[in-house]
Amino acid sequence: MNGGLTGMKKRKQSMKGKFKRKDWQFATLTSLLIATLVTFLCWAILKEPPGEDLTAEALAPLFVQSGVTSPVTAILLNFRGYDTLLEVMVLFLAGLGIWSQATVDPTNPLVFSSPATHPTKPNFHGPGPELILATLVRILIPLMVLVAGYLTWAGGFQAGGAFQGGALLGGAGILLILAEPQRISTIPPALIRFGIVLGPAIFLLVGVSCFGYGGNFLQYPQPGAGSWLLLIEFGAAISIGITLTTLFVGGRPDPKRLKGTDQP
Amino acid sequence: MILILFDFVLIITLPLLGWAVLATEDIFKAVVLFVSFGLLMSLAWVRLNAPDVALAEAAIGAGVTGALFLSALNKLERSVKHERRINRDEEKEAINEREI
Amino acid sequence: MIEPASLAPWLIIIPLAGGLLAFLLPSRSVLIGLSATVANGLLALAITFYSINTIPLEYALGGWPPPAGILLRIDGLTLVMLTMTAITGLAISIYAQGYFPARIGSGNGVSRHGPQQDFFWPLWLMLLAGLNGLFLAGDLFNLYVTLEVTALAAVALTALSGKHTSEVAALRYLLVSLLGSLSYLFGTVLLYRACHVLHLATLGALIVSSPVVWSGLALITVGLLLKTALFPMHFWLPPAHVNALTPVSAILSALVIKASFYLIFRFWGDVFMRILPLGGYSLLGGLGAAAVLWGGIQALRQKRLKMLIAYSTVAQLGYLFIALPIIRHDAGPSSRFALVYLIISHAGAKAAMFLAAGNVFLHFGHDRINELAGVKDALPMTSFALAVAGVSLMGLPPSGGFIGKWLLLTASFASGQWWWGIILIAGSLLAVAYIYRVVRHLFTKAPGPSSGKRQVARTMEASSLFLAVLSLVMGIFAPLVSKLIASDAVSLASLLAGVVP
Amino acid sequence: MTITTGYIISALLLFGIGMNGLMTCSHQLRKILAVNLMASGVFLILIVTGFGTDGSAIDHVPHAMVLTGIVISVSTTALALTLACRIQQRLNRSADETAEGNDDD
Repeated sequence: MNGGLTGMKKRKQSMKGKFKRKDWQFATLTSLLIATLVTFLCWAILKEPPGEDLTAEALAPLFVQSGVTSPVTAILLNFRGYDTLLEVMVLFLAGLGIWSQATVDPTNPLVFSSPATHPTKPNFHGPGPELILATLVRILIPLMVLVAGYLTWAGGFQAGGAFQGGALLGGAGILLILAEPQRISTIPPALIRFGIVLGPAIFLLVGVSCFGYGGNFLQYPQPGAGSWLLLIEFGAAISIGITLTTLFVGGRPDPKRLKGTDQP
Repeated sequence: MILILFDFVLIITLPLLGWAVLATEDIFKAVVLFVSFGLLMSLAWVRLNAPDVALAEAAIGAGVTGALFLSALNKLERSVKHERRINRDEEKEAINEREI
Repeated sequence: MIEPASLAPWLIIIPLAGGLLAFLLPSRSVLIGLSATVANGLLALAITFYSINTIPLEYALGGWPPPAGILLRIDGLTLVMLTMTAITGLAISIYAQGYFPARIGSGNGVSRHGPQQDFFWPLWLMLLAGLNGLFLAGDLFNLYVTLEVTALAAVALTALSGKHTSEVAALRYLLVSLLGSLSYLFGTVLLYRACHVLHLATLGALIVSSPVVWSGLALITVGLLLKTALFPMHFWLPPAHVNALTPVSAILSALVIKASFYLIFRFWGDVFMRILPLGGYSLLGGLGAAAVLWGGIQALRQKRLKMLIAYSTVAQLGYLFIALPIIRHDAGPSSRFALVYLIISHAGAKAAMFLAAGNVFLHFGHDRINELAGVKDALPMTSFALAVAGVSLMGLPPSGGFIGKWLLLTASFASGQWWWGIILIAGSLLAVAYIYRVVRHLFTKAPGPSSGKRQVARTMEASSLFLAVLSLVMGIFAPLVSKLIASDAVSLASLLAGVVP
Repeated sequence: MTITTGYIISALLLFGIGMNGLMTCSHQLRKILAVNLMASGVFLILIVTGFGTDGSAIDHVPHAMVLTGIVISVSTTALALTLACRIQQRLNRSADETAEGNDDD
């Protein structure tokens, strides 16, 4: 008890005089410094033309072997697939981090669950907007899911891919929650966990199964790399959609208010 | 010619909007401005021959990020019992831990 | 015979898979977490053992050689960092395995400890994956991604204790970290603009001085300095490290900080050494010297044990930066060897100190230095661990800290930079003073009967003692480490000569 | 050429505005907005780098890098927002109930 308080005091002491907000002198100084930095960078960048592009030339003949015709998808999922694997993990990590920080009331997921001293009202109250939203959602969501599927599939040969499709799925999920916030309480948390893990797990498993074909990690077997990529993309899109929705909700369902919990 | 004019408008508007996001008093307005900034940004990506990025920016950068901010704003408002004051920088006593 | 390079990706696969599984199955998270860290430890040792004669090694992910693909690169420094992370991480994991049940068992009606345990393991495994990935990365942009994995996991772990102070500290940590990583990314963009290459070794060979390259390197360095908490950018470190849960404090101080320093060392002591200006090295050394003095004085003034340890981290980081100008002027590998020794012995000693302080806190419910009397009787192993780790931090023989400081001191005088030597000595004296403050109270008799409220598990005491003793007897690994670092010097020489690998 | 220059200046301004906001704004949400602006500035320079001046040779690596960057940026934003909300909620609650069980470290 005392420890925490002393620590807080100490920290305030050590911060004193360094970052006081109302201090306009500090603000002016910062702005001036940043202006100088920007001007210098501007001069430095514009002074010389960009260097010779060796990478693009070296990459050009490799696209045929990548299994997809869209160059961005080829780089994203094949050449630099490892970056993308880690990026999917970053998104997973964000979901994980948020679940570890906060709990939300599953019957009203748009607020943090707090000690039930003052019960919170439902979010979008009033019959008017709710009805409109519900109708809109009924038409829009199937359409969005369809387009998300198309975008994910189309990533192989044109603009699009797992991230764009997944983001659209996430948008659909967010709309669903806005329209019917209570709906989330019917989804068991274990299922949400599974949905979040699915995409990263598929990506990792595909990467590992490449060892079975005698390749390196993430070295998709040569004829048919495209289908492996498609598998990864669909898994990733589903998980990205679910994770983005979870990020929007902003916390794990509070087990105290959840009937039939499977988790502490 | 029209396209170059379009580029020109984008080049001017992007930093101005960015500045407005940080200078607007009302945080709700700032978030709305940020979403429109994201949409303009995705136009810039289209102009710079990056359709993939444009799609991602429109969906993630403007759409989902905007939704995240609005949801956070909703929670902040709620946590001060439906008072909207928190949106303004002046009432910064509410958020007192504000050193970077 | 196993191809040693083919083991490298498993260092990333295992913790990632463990993290996913531990999240999926919260009820099994402890088991999954422990097995993954044990497997990671064995793997790191196996790679070191198999590849010691064949480094540097490269592994093309996806089978694509650069510039298309991404390489994992293993050299002596990588091996040392990987092994250090694996062993320290394993000891901290064993500690955590006892720590969370002790808190849950203490049961004062607070229900948050259960979820804390369930989320600690996946977050820690993801952090481990990020760290391993960062040490192995041979690609400028891949480094950015691993930096973000590390930062996000570290921030979430910092906030895990659920206290207001730790949440505030975590948010500040996140914002500082974002400023750092965006600065790093901007620098990467500028370097890519100049050379159109992301592969580090190629970049190091191709790069020529120009304003863009200079700005890029400066942005990268400043970003990493922010993340490493070099004085005067250390302001976020003490609150974040102190308010976190004990295993998390140990992880942050011993490992996470080292990751961004490793990158600075990689860039300033290796990849870009050819074109970086001498003045830059002196500047970094000067900031390091300021950190040593400032951190030491602040540590002297603290009333709480954890605060003292956190400021000691600020000071000890200073030594690492002082080593950079000495390395720049030193022809032989001995000063590099000294720096690596300082890194690993600090990791062991600092983790041991945080774990021991956590034991004290758990048992007595406070960590006020003036009231530490009687700890010796209640927690003999813990107080011994504190004392032993203190010896290593002070730099007394035969500790790892002594070897590092001694070699650095000799190198600084040999290369005519005696002033760094003076700072080293001054810093050590400060360390003696602040460690003595703790030890003096530690070994006095308790005035009354013991006021301890909770039992501390034997494994928790043992793991802190293990790390402390490890940092003390680190001298026995000297031949191994020196062999690893010496083989780096060979590849460095060819890089400095400007040979494209 | 001129258009590229324009976009570069625009990107640098965005980076500077964002950094300035991060340093000087007091509201946590605005700081997070500022980080997003900074990121947009960096992405813009990166894309311009891959944009061939003559429009012929387009390097797609920056596109992939920016896509990665956007996803990372939304992840960090989400975590930061949750932390900011938690902090605010705690402050309000502690105004009601003065002390909450600060049981140990």
